[in-house]
Amino acid sequence: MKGNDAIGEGAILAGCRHFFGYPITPQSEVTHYLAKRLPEVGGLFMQAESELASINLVFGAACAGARVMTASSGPGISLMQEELSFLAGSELPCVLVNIMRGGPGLGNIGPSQADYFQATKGGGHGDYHIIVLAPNSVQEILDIMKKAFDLSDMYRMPAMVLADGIMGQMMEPVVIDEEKSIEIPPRPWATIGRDYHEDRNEINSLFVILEEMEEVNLRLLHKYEEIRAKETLCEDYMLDDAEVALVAFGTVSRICRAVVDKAREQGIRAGLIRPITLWPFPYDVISRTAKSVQCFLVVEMNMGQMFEDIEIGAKGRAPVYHYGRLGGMVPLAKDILEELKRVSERGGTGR
Amino acid sequence: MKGNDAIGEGAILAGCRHFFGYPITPQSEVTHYLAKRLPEVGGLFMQAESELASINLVFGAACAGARVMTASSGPGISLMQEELSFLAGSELPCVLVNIMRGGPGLGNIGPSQADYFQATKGGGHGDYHIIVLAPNSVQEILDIMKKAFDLSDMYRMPAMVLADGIMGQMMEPVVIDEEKSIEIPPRPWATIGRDYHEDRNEINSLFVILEEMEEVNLRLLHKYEEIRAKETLCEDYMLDDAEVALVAFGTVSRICRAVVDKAREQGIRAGLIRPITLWPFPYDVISRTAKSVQCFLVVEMNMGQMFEDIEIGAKGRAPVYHYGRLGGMVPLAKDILEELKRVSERGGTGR
Amino acid sequence: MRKITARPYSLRDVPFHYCPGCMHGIAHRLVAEVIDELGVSGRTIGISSVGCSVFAKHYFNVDMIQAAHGRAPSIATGVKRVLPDRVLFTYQGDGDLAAIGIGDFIHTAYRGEKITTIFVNNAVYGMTGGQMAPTTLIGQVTKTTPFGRSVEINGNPIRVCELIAPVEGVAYVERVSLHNPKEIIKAKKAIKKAFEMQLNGIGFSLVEALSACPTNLGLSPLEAVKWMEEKMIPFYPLGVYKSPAGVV
Amino acid sequence: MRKITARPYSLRDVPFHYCPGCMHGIAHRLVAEVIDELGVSGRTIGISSVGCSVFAKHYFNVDMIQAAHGRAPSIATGVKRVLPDRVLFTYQGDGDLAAIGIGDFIHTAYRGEKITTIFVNNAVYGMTGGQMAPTTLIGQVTKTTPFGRSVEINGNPIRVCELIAPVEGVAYVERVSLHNPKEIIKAKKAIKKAFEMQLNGIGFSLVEALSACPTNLGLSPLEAVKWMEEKMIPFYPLGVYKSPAGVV
Amino acid sequence: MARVTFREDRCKGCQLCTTACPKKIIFMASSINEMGYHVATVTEQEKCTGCGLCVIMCPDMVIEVERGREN
Amino acid sequence: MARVTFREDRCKGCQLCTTACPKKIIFMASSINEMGYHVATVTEQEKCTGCGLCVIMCPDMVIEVERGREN
Amino acid sequence: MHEEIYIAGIGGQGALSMGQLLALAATSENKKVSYVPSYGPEKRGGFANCGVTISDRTISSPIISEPSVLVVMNNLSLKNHEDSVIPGGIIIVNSSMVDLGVKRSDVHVISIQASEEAEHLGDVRVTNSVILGALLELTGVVSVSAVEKSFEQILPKRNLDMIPINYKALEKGAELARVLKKEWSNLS
Amino acid sequence: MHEEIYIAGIGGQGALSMGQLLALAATSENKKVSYVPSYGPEKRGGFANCGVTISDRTISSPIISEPSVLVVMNNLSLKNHEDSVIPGGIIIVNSSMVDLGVKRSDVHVISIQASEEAEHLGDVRVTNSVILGALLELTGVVSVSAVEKSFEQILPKRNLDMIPINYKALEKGAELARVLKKEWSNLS
Ligand SMILES: Cc1ncc(C[n+]2csc(CCOP(=O)(O)OP(=O)(O)O)c2C)c(N)n1
Ligand SMILES: Cc1ncc(C[n+]2csc(CCOP(=O)(O)OP(=O)(O)O)c2C)c(N)n1
Ligand code: SF4
Ligand code: SF4
Ligand code: SF4
Ligand code: SF4
Ligand code: SF4
Ligand code: SF4
Ligand SMILES: [Mg+2]
Ligand SMILES: [Mg+2]
Repeated sequence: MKGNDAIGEGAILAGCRHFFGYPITPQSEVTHYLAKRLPEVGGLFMQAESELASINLVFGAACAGARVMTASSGPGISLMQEELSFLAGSELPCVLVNIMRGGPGLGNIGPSQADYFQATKGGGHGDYHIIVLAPNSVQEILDIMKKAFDLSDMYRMPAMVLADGIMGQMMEPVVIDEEKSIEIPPRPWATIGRDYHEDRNEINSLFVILEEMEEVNLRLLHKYEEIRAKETLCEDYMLDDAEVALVAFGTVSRICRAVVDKAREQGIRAGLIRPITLWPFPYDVISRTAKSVQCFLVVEMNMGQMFEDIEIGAKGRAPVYHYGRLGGMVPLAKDILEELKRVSERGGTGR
Repeated sequence: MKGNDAIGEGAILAGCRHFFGYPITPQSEVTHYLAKRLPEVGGLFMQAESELASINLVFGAACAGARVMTASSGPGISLMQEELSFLAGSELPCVLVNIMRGGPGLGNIGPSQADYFQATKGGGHGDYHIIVLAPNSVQEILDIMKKAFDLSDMYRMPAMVLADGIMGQMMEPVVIDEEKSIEIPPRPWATIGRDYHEDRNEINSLFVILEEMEEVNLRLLHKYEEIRAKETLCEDYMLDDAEVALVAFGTVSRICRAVVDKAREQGIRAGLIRPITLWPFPYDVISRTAKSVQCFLVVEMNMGQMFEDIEIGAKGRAPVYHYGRLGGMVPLAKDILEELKRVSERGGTGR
Repeated sequence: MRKITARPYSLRDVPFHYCPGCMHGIAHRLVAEVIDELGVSGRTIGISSVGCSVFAKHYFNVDMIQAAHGRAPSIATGVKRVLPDRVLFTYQGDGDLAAIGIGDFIHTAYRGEKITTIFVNNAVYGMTGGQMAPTTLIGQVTKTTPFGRSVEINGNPIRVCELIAPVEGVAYVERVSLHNPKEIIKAKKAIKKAFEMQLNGIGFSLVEALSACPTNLGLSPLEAVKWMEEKMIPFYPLGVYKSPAGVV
Repeated sequence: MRKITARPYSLRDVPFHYCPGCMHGIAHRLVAEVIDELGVSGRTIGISSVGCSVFAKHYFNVDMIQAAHGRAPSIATGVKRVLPDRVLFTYQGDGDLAAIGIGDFIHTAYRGEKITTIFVNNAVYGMTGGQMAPTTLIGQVTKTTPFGRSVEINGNPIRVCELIAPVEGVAYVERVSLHNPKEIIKAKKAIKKAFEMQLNGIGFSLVEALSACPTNLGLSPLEAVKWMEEKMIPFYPLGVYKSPAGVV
Repeated sequence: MARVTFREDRCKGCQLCTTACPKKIIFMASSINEMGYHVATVTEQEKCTGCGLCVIMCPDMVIEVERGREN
Repeated sequence: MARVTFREDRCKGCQLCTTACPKKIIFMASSINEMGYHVATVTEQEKCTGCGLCVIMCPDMVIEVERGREN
Repeated sequence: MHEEIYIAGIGGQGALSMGQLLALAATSENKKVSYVPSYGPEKRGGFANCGVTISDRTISSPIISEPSVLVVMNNLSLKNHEDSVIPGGIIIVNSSMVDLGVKRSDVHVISIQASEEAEHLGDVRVTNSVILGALLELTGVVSVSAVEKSFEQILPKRNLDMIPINYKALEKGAELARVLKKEWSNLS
Repeated sequence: MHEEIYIAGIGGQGALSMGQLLALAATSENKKVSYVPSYGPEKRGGFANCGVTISDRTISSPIISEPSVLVVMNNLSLKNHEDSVIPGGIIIVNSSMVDLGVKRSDVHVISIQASEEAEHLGDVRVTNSVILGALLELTGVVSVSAVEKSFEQILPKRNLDMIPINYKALEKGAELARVLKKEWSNLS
């Protein structure tokens, strides 16, 4: 199955029956898949006039209690930032997919990981977070879509699946567990008409009284802390005795895994940390690892974004190096290996 | 003079003659001021139909070689994120003002610093930065507007002045140096018609060939590194012998300065670091200070955003604590002092 | 004695925060009365927009959603597409609908979305303190047109009914005014008609209600009424612009 | 022998990257010829939009700006307001102008901005590989309407000329087609007229050029022409929708 | 036979009712309510026809009208 | 007295010129150019009236027409 | 000299213009000054407060959380802000509007029936000037003449004829304050 | 077994469907497999490459930078990718389209006039199947029968009658490869 199709099929398996979106390369194939598939399962695929409209249609459908999603790429996701803040502030669940492409500006359609900051730090205004998941195989894409919907529902906040064109185009065999029944939690807060629930529901992110707004913010903060404590996901590979820890997510983590294999063949004790949730970020793993490795090498398709989170996690205990390719270029295993050798020689002598 | 008026007057003193914007509290007074003042100096004030249109009008005016600006607050700035990425990618100069308000969502109009991440990490897609300046007095607002235009021009990228409703409403006496002549650098790249310059100009952020795009990205990266090296601004107060370093920007830095005074009165060796440029961020000052203080206390009107940059700068050499008020609430000097006492007792015993 | 007036059930018994003489309160009441009369209170969902009527979410005794500025029609569509048997209305100001939200509005109309839009046109941005709206009249002084709105700089005011009536998918369009009891009675009929279009699945319906913002006009409520009669209504003619029989 | 044809000066001598039979190339040539004939090449600034014609920025031998998707009219306005004596045109596809960019477009028209918009309507999203556009015909199969566009789900196609012609501030609106030499000749006249409106400071001008995207229609160029004649033009009648004499 | 009553605490003194009343019997009282507004009132109750136009006009739902036999 | 020439390397073989020509003298050659397209061509040059309609139709500016006295 | 003055009332009472007058006067005397207003979210009838710091030295924080002088114009403001005043500070109460008593015993309290005094002077609108007069007398934070000059800047043209009566109100406030000051010194 | 196969050509030559056939066949044999296409930015005539990794063990990186097998369908692809092949690897060249020679001496090179062979078989469209047949013969990465089954999945309905000729093409490719393989063993 193709990654882009896995996004669509994963959503359907998760019980999502509503998609609102706008075409943009390299995400468009997700819309093509769902435009065909959703009607087959009694769902609705609707193309909006823009990403701004898409995310507001999603907002409405979420208010109505639906499992709903949209997908886009850089420029389109940027246009959704106001509403992401509104979704977070109104505590509405929904799932977004960002198939990242080269930027800034119109950029190009090459693979990229340069929307890491936007996704994890919050590109919209105000204090909020969204859950960010970064799969690295087609099977994981399929499974993570359900995870995204579940987390989004449980915590009443948007969740984003972050991938790139390579993930989307990639074909790998998958196992579909049709058995798994979908349990969509009840939504007593949904605005589906007063007759259909107790009391009267209001979905809102305006709190004119400062003290009230602060309380809302604190409630969000506690929620975020709970998620940090419970939902952080991270995978490692050959880390136990590693002297150099590679850190990478998504597509690049696959390449880095191969680099670890090669490095080991050459007698270099390399390991890999792969954050699966980019928010919440697995700082703990980094901190723990910082005590045992000589240094970190963060490999990304950007100028150094997750890099900052590794610096935070490492707390100066081990130096953190960065290797990045930009503008749609993919780092090659052999180049990463070169860099790995270089930094493992410099080792603990600081950034 | 009022802070909001200082924004307008500062822009005019900097030679800005074009403003495009859309009303939003607490920024609207900037538009009121300029709606009156710009025509007086032969400039153009134009209200757009939205922030999306505003920033694109700014884009156009920047292409035409004008010193141009817009202003907004949280929700409006979020709507500009796509175009900020385009401005950065197209290397166009312009100035934005964000008078931050409580968020997320519609939030409220209370003062806030919760758009720090959006401003400094890049709320739009792709690898890019904008220059972010955070004044803390009316005089500084007036002066920093010129600085913003100058930096923006010099590096051909957007610059943002980040403030809040308190800064905007605050009145303080100012000195206006009318003498200073304005030197607006030439813009050979501007699209003003082929007859008016050599060759033919194209303003563009699309690079379909991956290698070309990577080159553009590298050029941007080098520019960003140059700015980091040359343009970082930071102020400190009583830092030399400080045991606890408060870190704060904008409005809060003023309160913290008073806290330092009070703490000193009570025999606590407190000091203050005030980043003036939030991007580029003065990591060096933090790193240096981390060697001499027992701990940092970051005070912000948010959940802990600049906090992460202090963690990066501190490199684990000194623990970093956070004190924040949310949702439009302002931290009180006495509460900060309390917190300061608490953390100075805990001192170096970790986060 | 028989009470001939009663607070509609679909309006909560809390005081409005609107300024003295602000006609948002009248529009609220009319919408609530219509919802009551049609007996759809329990399955109605309202979308309040950003503007002074942001607080509508608080006043209507139906499920309510607070939209971002200009996005109410898209949000209403999102709900309706999930729950087609519900009754959806958006309540929007002129800034919200005709400035930042014109794209959402026009596309919703073209899609013939079965929702009802109550559009309160007061020719100014009330909530933010009196800036120019797309419907501000030529020459009108506002905070952002201190020398009066000029065609040169700001262009012509948008006449929303005229723009949208010809669009296929649009079932009903009427412009009413809230400045005197006679017109208010007509306004209510229009609103009822608009909701009926939705209930009958005919298409998108719009009622534009002319209204005054005395606060930002700098006039007393009675002066504001006069201003409406003399300035506003001549530019924004009242009447039915579209009904299923065809464009009127 | 005398050459009776020549590449216009305002078009750079580089091959178009468009697909075989794509009419963007024709539209480019006509615009360039008009710019030449009016002698304004040196003071013209073009805005290319996001769509297949994104590469227009590369082809026109005038200063060019690459806009974000849908924003060309606002960017053109930004330039024009700084440099009122320059000649500005936007070159936009149907997705760009009528979907994501409808807000910018309508407000620019209402302001009567003195710019010229060349609107190439091919009833589909070309660049992204054939999704539904706002102008896609009912029943037309695209990647996002695999069962054909339905009024129910997607609403009615937007007829841009009809929508915008009545707007004050709009000086000239004409719909032309690029499917045969006769219509192309008319198209050029329309484009010239539109630029003249700008030069004479009369207001906003729009030429909608019907065009084919054989690639995404899944037809040969000649079949695509037939499709235009049989399907597209009947729904999008050609002609002048507005000229200074009044709405036609 | 009609009675018009005013929920004074809600009145904002806008005077719109005064012009709406065909009998011109509504006036602004000199007293002010908690919000600081002069409130609308009727003194010549008996002239009231119970037409309800004041109710229709009042933006703040201050006014109630009763009609019919006293019971 | 007219001559029509084709800039073959630019031709994309779309055939639009073939129907544009009132004389129906334009045909697609069997040879293909660098881009892999069959190119348009004219064999009965003498029938060409120099009307230029093919030029007007061609999206890729492949065609040139000359007219008048041979000099 | 360093004074942190907090003026608290509800919209329409003129707390903000009182603060602006002080700030303008201080500016004209080349003092350091900052003025920060803050409003409640309500359109009308919400709180409208401001803080004015006037000092010889650079002002650290313009945000006043522990004023040396508090002016209150309604009950709620007194309740909310009474505790914030520094020990030894001054609370000025417009007792025409405030019927609650001040509970603190470690501050100086000045109660003036300012509205009545203003009405006696002929215009209730000069209430604030009465209070201001008292404030100036008690703190000397700026000179009376500087405030007088500021009136010209702040009053709308059509109200320039209000200047003389405002001067009188300042005078009146000062007079009342002098009496009370004497009482304090008698007490202490 | 672990094979990293990189197929490089220009749009329209069928490099991508060749890769998909391989991936499908491997899936049906329960092997681990990944397939990653990549295209140039040009609408038409740009490069269209894909990498297929087929393995017994979990595939680390689906991105192939050092293939064990390279298939090239035009000159530029050979130029660009020749150096990336691992020593001892295989380069399969459709010499009907490629006139450049392979410079590497540490790899096995198979040159097949695949287009001509396909035309002999009766349809130039089966060119890729000739190449694929050779590839299968040389690597044994999946069974011929698995590929044959995959044709049914990948061919559009209207082209199902093309299946027999494709089978023949596979056969032909295998045959050619066998000959060349023998030559190699003779050489080494
Ligand atoms: C994205 C965004 N931009 C701007 C604002 C500020 N804003 C709030 S209300 C409003 C205008 C409201 O005017 P209108 O829709 O006419 O409603 P009225 O208050 O007049 O009833 C604006 C611009 C906002 N909240 N969000
Ligand atoms: C914000 C944003 N959303 C989506 C896209 C993707 N996109 C590029 S072109 C296009 C549609 C173009 O269609 P049209 O305007 O009709 O032009 P055509 O290609 O048909 O000439 C889209 C949706 C984008 N670049 N930016
Ligand atoms: S500001 Fe205007 S629109 Fe808003 S409540 Fe007051 S009168 Fe009504
Ligand atoms: S995809 Fe369509 S619009 Fe784009 S170049 Fe090809 S034919 Fe033209
Ligand atoms: S009910 Fe009629 S007559 Fe009676 S007070 Fe009201 S408007 Fe006047
Ligand atoms: S209309 Fe209502 S609010 Fe206004 S004065 Fe009359 S009773 Fe009071
Ligand atoms: S110039 Fe006229 S006659 Fe000659 S080839 Fe072209 S279309 Fe035919
Ligand atoms: S129209 Fe032009 S591109 Fe098309 S076949 Fe004729 S010459 Fe070639
Ligand atoms: Mg309004
Ligand atoms: Mg199109």
